Amino acid sequence: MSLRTARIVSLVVTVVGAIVLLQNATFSWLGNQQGYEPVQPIAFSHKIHAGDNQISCLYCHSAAEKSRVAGIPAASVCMNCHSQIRKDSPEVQKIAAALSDNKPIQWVRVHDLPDHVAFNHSRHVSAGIKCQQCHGPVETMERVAQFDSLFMGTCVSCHRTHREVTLDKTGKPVIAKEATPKRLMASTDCSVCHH
Amino acid sequence: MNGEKLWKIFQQQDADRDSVDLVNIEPRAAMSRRTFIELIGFSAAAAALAGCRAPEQKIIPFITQPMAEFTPGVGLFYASTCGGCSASCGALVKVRDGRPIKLEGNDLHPLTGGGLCAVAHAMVFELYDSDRLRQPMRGSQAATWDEVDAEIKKQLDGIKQNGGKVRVLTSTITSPTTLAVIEKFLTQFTDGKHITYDAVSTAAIRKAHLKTHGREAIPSYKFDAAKLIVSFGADFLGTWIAPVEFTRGYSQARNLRDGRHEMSRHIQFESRLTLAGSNADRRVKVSPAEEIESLLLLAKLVAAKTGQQAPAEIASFNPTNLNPRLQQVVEQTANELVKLKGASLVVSGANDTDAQVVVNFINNALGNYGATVDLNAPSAQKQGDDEAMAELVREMNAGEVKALIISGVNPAYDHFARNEFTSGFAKVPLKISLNPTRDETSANADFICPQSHFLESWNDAEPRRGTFSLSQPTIAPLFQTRAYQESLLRWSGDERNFYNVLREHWKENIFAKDANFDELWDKSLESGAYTIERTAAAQPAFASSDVGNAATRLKTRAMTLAGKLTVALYEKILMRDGAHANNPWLQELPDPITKITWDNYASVSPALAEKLQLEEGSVVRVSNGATTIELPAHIQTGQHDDVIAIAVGYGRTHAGKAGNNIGANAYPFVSFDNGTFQYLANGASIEKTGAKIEFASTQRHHTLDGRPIIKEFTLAEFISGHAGEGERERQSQSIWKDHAYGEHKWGMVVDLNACTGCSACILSCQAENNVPVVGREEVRRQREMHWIRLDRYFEGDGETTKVVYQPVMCAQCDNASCESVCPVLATVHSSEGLNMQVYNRCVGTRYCANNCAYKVRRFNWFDYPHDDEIANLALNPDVTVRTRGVMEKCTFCVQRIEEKKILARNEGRAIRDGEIQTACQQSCPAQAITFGDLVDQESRANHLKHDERDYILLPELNLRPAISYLAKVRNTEEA
Amino acid sequence: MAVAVKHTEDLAHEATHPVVSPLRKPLIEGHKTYGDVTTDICNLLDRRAGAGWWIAFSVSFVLMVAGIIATAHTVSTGIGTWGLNKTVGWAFDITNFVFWIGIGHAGTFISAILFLFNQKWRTSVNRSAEAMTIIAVMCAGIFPVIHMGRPWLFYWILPYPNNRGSLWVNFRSPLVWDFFAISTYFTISLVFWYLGLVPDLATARDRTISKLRRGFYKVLSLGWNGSNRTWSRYETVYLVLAALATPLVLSVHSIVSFDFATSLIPGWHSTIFPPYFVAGAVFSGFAMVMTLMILVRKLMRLEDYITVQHLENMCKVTLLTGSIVSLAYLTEVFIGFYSGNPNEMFVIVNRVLGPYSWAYWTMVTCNAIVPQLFWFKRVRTSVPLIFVLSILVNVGMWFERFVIIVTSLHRDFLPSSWAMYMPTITEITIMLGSFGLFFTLFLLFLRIFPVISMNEVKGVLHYARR
Amino acid sequence: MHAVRRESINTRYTAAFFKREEDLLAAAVEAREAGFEIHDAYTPFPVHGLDQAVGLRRSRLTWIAFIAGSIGLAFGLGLQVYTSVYDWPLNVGGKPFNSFPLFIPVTFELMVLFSGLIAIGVLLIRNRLWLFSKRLVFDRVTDDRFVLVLRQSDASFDVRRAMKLFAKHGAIKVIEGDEFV
Repeated sequence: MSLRTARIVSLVVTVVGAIVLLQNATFSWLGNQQGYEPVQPIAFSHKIHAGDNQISCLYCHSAAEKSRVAGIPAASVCMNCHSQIRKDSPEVQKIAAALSDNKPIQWVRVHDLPDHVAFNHSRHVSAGIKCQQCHGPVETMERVAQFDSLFMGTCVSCHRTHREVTLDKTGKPVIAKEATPKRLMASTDCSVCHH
Repeated sequence: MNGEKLWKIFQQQDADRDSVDLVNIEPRAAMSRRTFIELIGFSAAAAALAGCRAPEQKIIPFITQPMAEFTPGVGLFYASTCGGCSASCGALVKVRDGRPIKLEGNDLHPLTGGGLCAVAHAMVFELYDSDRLRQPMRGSQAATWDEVDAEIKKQLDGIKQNGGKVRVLTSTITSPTTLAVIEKFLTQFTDGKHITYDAVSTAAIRKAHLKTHGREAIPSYKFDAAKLIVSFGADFLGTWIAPVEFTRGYSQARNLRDGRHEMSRHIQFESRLTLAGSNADRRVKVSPAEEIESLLLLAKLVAAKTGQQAPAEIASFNPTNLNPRLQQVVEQTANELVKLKGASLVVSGANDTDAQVVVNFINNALGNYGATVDLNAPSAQKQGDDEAMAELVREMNAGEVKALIISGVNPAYDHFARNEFTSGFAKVPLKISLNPTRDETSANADFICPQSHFLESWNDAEPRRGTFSLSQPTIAPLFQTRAYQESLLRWSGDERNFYNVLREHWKENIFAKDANFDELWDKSLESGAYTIERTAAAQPAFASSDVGNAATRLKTRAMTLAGKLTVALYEKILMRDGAHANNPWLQELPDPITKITWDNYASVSPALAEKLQLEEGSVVRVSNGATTIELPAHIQTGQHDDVIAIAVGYGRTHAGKAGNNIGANAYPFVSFDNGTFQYLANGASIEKTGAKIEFASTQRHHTLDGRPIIKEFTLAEFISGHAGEGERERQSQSIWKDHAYGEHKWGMVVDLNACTGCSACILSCQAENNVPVVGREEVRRQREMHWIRLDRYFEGDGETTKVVYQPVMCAQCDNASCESVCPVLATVHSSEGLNMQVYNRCVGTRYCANNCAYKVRRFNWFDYPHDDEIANLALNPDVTVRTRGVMEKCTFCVQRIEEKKILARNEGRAIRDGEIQTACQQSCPAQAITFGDLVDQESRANHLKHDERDYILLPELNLRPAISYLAKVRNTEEA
Repeated sequence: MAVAVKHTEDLAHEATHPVVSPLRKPLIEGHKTYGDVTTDICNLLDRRAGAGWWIAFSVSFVLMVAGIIATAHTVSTGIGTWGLNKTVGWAFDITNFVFWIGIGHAGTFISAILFLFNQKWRTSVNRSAEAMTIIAVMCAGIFPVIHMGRPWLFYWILPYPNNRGSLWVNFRSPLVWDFFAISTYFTISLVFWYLGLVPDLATARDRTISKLRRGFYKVLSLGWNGSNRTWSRYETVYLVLAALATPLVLSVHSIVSFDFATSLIPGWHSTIFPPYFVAGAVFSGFAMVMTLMILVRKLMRLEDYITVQHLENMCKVTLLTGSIVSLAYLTEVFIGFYSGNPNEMFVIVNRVLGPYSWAYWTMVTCNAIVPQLFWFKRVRTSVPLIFVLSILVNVGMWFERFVIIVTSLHRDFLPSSWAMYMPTITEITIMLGSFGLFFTLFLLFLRIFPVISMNEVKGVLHYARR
Repeated sequence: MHAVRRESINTRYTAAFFKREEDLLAAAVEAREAGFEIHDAYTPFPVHGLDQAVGLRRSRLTWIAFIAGSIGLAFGLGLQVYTSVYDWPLNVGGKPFNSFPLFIPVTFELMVLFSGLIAIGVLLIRNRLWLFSKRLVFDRVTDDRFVLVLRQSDASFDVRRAMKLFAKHGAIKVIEGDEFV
């Protein structure tokens, strides 16, 4: 075939390919906060707490079991340990200060779903979904960054597969081969999240 | 947002360029795979976008973890008492993240059960009313509590030394502790007196019982025990004394669900169409004069038929204004009453001692005392003493009153002689207002010590003797306000806070001495109520001495009224006495009878309108010589030609931004006569001004035009099983296989026989679902947003107007016509039979609304204001606030469904029947609404779906709605 | 025969083409030669616009701008700026939409259907009729977008892969059908029109004196050189397109009618809508073509090309379609009662006697009674009369859509939610604006493109002459 | 013009101008009978019978349009069934996931769209019609002249015979040249 035809064909292939490959990118870049990693008022390291010291997520984010929100621990909760441990660390000092002069710590929100999305932590936690599936390997993060795009597609794909979700050693979610018992069946009704 | 720290890393790499931001807007994953095509494609747009990235959000946790039961994001319910009016109904306050967002009925409350009225639901909005005073005021200057306390104490001490009258003027107070506090406060002074003033008073009942039974009290009326109710213009379902309590009893006695085949009978003699009258089995349209004469005639006949000896004035009474038909009606009524001796109830709405005396006579003759009328458990819900008020005004004008403290009253607006009051008020050297806002009266006070909202403060109530309820603060005061009891305590030199006073009072006076206080206290707090079991006592003896004179006076009164135009003043179900005029939820709630919002009006009968060539909305000048006001006319079928009905509670000037200058103030028509306020102004004249306005009404067509929308039977037909006849089209044919429903299939049944049209459901829904208020202009354009519509249809001619109510909300049709036309799948069906509306997907073609047979969909024509930061605190965080251009509608309170589903799943159990209650169902005083799971064969809803009265709206369309109705039954034949 | 001849070398030509047909009159008057046709049409492009054109243009332009402002107001403030309410969710917006779509149909009818039926007279009018179609569809297309509550999200009715997992569109919704139907209709009409234009653009290219125009036509004429190979493929494709456009034009208005027919609203839910709407569309379309053609032949002095005979033919079509529409009205009323369905009956009564009866009777007068005048040849051949009547017909057809939409919606099943609708200034301005847009674009077309399909006219120049 | 490009440079063409389509037709017919190789004819409008006269095969574009239409049909139906039955089935108004009758309109429209656009696309490509094409156009051939072009295929081409033939049919002008570019 002539050079011109070749050019046409190749161009078509490239464009179509690009659209298919980058589908997500093509239609999703607006307002995507994936990778958002704001500097926090206190250099709190999840790596040290959840990673090295193996503190359970739910110790601080205790509401996650009972409520739609996971909750940010009150300064007093931090002091449960830090009244003994590393009292002198400047970062811990900040907390102590906050407690003493009764000024709440203003954390910068990392994971922020739109107001028209009602995500319920308690349901997912008690269904056995690992925090890491959406939040990523937080226990390895010095400063928390948004791991997933948290687009509707993410939720839906998981709700569709109705499967037990486990994490491999790198913290990547793995969807089990066989379907799990009913208690883990998830609904894809719009009203489950949008009301 | 300030990008500095956020994008630091990249700024180090290269100085400027929007592409820097682009890198971060792009998903990580995509970046690696980005090709050059994509880059050129997006960098331009990204440049534009750099500006509109999601703004930085802060999370502010608690300093110290609050009490154990608190979890962010989880709603908690606290038992409390509604402070909306003096009825003091039991309520549950839903608190979310530390702020009360909704009032619900407290089903543990002995009087009101789970019921609440419309006003109660609007109270949450009042808590967040930004027109409330934010701190105490000295005149019009802001002050601190210490300052005002100091000055007030100083002046009071002065009065203590020099003596002089100190008056505390309050609305009805049902709180025993508060009364004690006021008592304590007044004992400091040589001449201290507490005066209770109700703008809309029922003092006559108390005075009448003082005359006939020697007890100045309002008895408790047992509408649930009465088999036959005869009411002379008493709107006991709408506004009279304790509507919620009465509605509950009324509907219990008329409940035909679950195989019951008997219901009480209700006969109403009235001149204007009241809510109670609209529900009557037999409604007799009478003029005020005829009303009085029918009452007298009834007394005569009842006495005769019961052999009760009656004073000559009654025994010899011959009606002069009653036409034969009416006489016959009264005769029949008398027969029915006598047949049901001891199980009947006669009430009158007139605030006229004589009328009430005669009513007592009849009830006594019928032996209803002890059965349906109980003086041993009197109601404390209306304590207004009209004479005392009149005396106070006199004292003030005479300059005798040294100090006046007002709380919860606004006489400068709602006293019939407000000029007299204000002139006297001006003469009082120390004027203290404890009202929450700078209203008409407070505006002229020396000090305003704003009281906290009842949701911010401790209190108790004893609406009926022996029945106590507590109310507890559900949020710390938003502003620098203080419970008015505390103010009084301070000024009595008592530094305790009211909470302790309350506990001590209960310890001393209410709980049994030997009881374990804390245990009882906690139990009462939890349930919200505490009752003292009374040993049955005999009713006080009846003394007929005054009946004769009463009858004579009534006759002459009837004469004066006869054939003349009379202005009949009344309270609207929503606006009541006008205290809550600044509440837009109430202003926009359509009146159940007229369906008009944001206005009061002069209701005239069609005949009168024709005579004066009035059209709906043409402005008229109503006058009785002394008073003249201009109002638009509303043509009301079922109203007597001699009557012009005008609602009080409008024409406020100092209510606030929502309530000012809406309608006209009708209180000046009130008169003080024979020891009570009279709400009938006779010798009225009415003339057309030529002007004309358009009402903001939500229903413009008032008849059924023979359409089979409402099914209605007589009790006889129902008993003989006619209700079951006719269609069962819901099992109609389908050309394709229906979708199977899984775990649940939500459905609802509305009992039209129970629904009284009180409209509480509309506001409950509004509060629960963040339904916006759109304002008078938009309602005029027929754009109100309420998710529940209370359709009201008139049947029959003007003589025997019958009224039916039908709550219509989204029916969640299985074959929803709205779904198939939505281009973007913004409304589709859930696996649980819900018709889901996804606001964030909606593009607003309005096709669904056009294609909805029930017209229950509502469109956001504009961005409705949410700029009042304080008012926004009333929003329910579980429900999306809809933006401009999207469709919305009833969701069966899907947020509640999801909440309970999640709860049940987390607890690894099935959802219990009745566990999920929709907002409208929860607080329906008549329990007309039942919601449940139709998959569950045992569920109550399923059970009712098989009731013989069950029918669906527009079955011919095969929409398969999940809502069905239970036909209305009228107990027409004489018992 | 002795005729005034322009080129001497054409003498012989004339001589060999005497008028021989005793029955048929020539389609083109004035004994034109090929050269004359070229000259007449191409000179129109180079000549400066006359006063008439400028007046017409400025009026329509002002209207258009007003419409744009009103639209901006709507989009920025909300649909609340219109007179709609909880019961009447559509009114002027969809009325205008259906009206303009309807207008468009005449163009396709003339260019495609008459082509298939080998109606030679179409050649003088099809070019501008097709242009009208395209412009009308543009006007129509605006309304479904701006009537949305959130028009900036209109692209959500496109099925494209997205990150909502992918959430597609509801192919059961007539609005989605509309989108596909109208975009297809627009595309096909456009290419059809353009294809017909190419040879004439080539002619213009070779004739025009202005450099700018030559460059413009050179690009658009795609290097057309009249080669016979091209011609033969060209004609094949032209035929194919005509064959496609014919069912297309029928489908488009049928689908538009589905917006109503597939719903359950009494007065909408009706099976006669598709043919009823198509007939109505052609009816209004031809009326509009006549209005325009009368203007064009005056403005552009094309009496020789667009003859009274053309107008008369169109009058006949109008008469036919008008009668079909009237039949539809009768059927509607009949079925309303024959159905025995109380709601249907009520809608009919409410239309005829209800609060909007004035609209109904305007419609009946203009659509059922007025066109009957075309039975008389005197009317059919009097240009001023045709002009007035054709405008009346369009007024009527606009009201037809208004009646169907509003009178059905404002009183449906439950009397409690019955309501009245009255348009706001904003809505009226937007409607006038759409007319402004229509005429602005059409007038521009007259100045930029050969108004008459020269190559086709040349093809039929000797009709009834040989 | 690709015909030209494919020929060796020294191929020459003879173009005769006529005033009337009948003359062109007659000339073309006779030229073919006389064994001349007709390169192409150029006319201001499609002249009926010219295809046969110059011996042109019937165009296959109708078939292309048909195939394109079928593709459109398949695509339309496929898209709708895939999205509403397989990818994300949703209960819309109680209708079955595969609401085939409701898929017909879109299917039809896509069929027409594909058919039409592809047919035109092919036409433009086959005829090398594109925006910036620079091709010779005979004088007045888009106006009122009809041109017949013969290819001087080999040395045996007799110019004198051709001229005579043209003259006989009233040609008003004859030009000759190599690839006329």
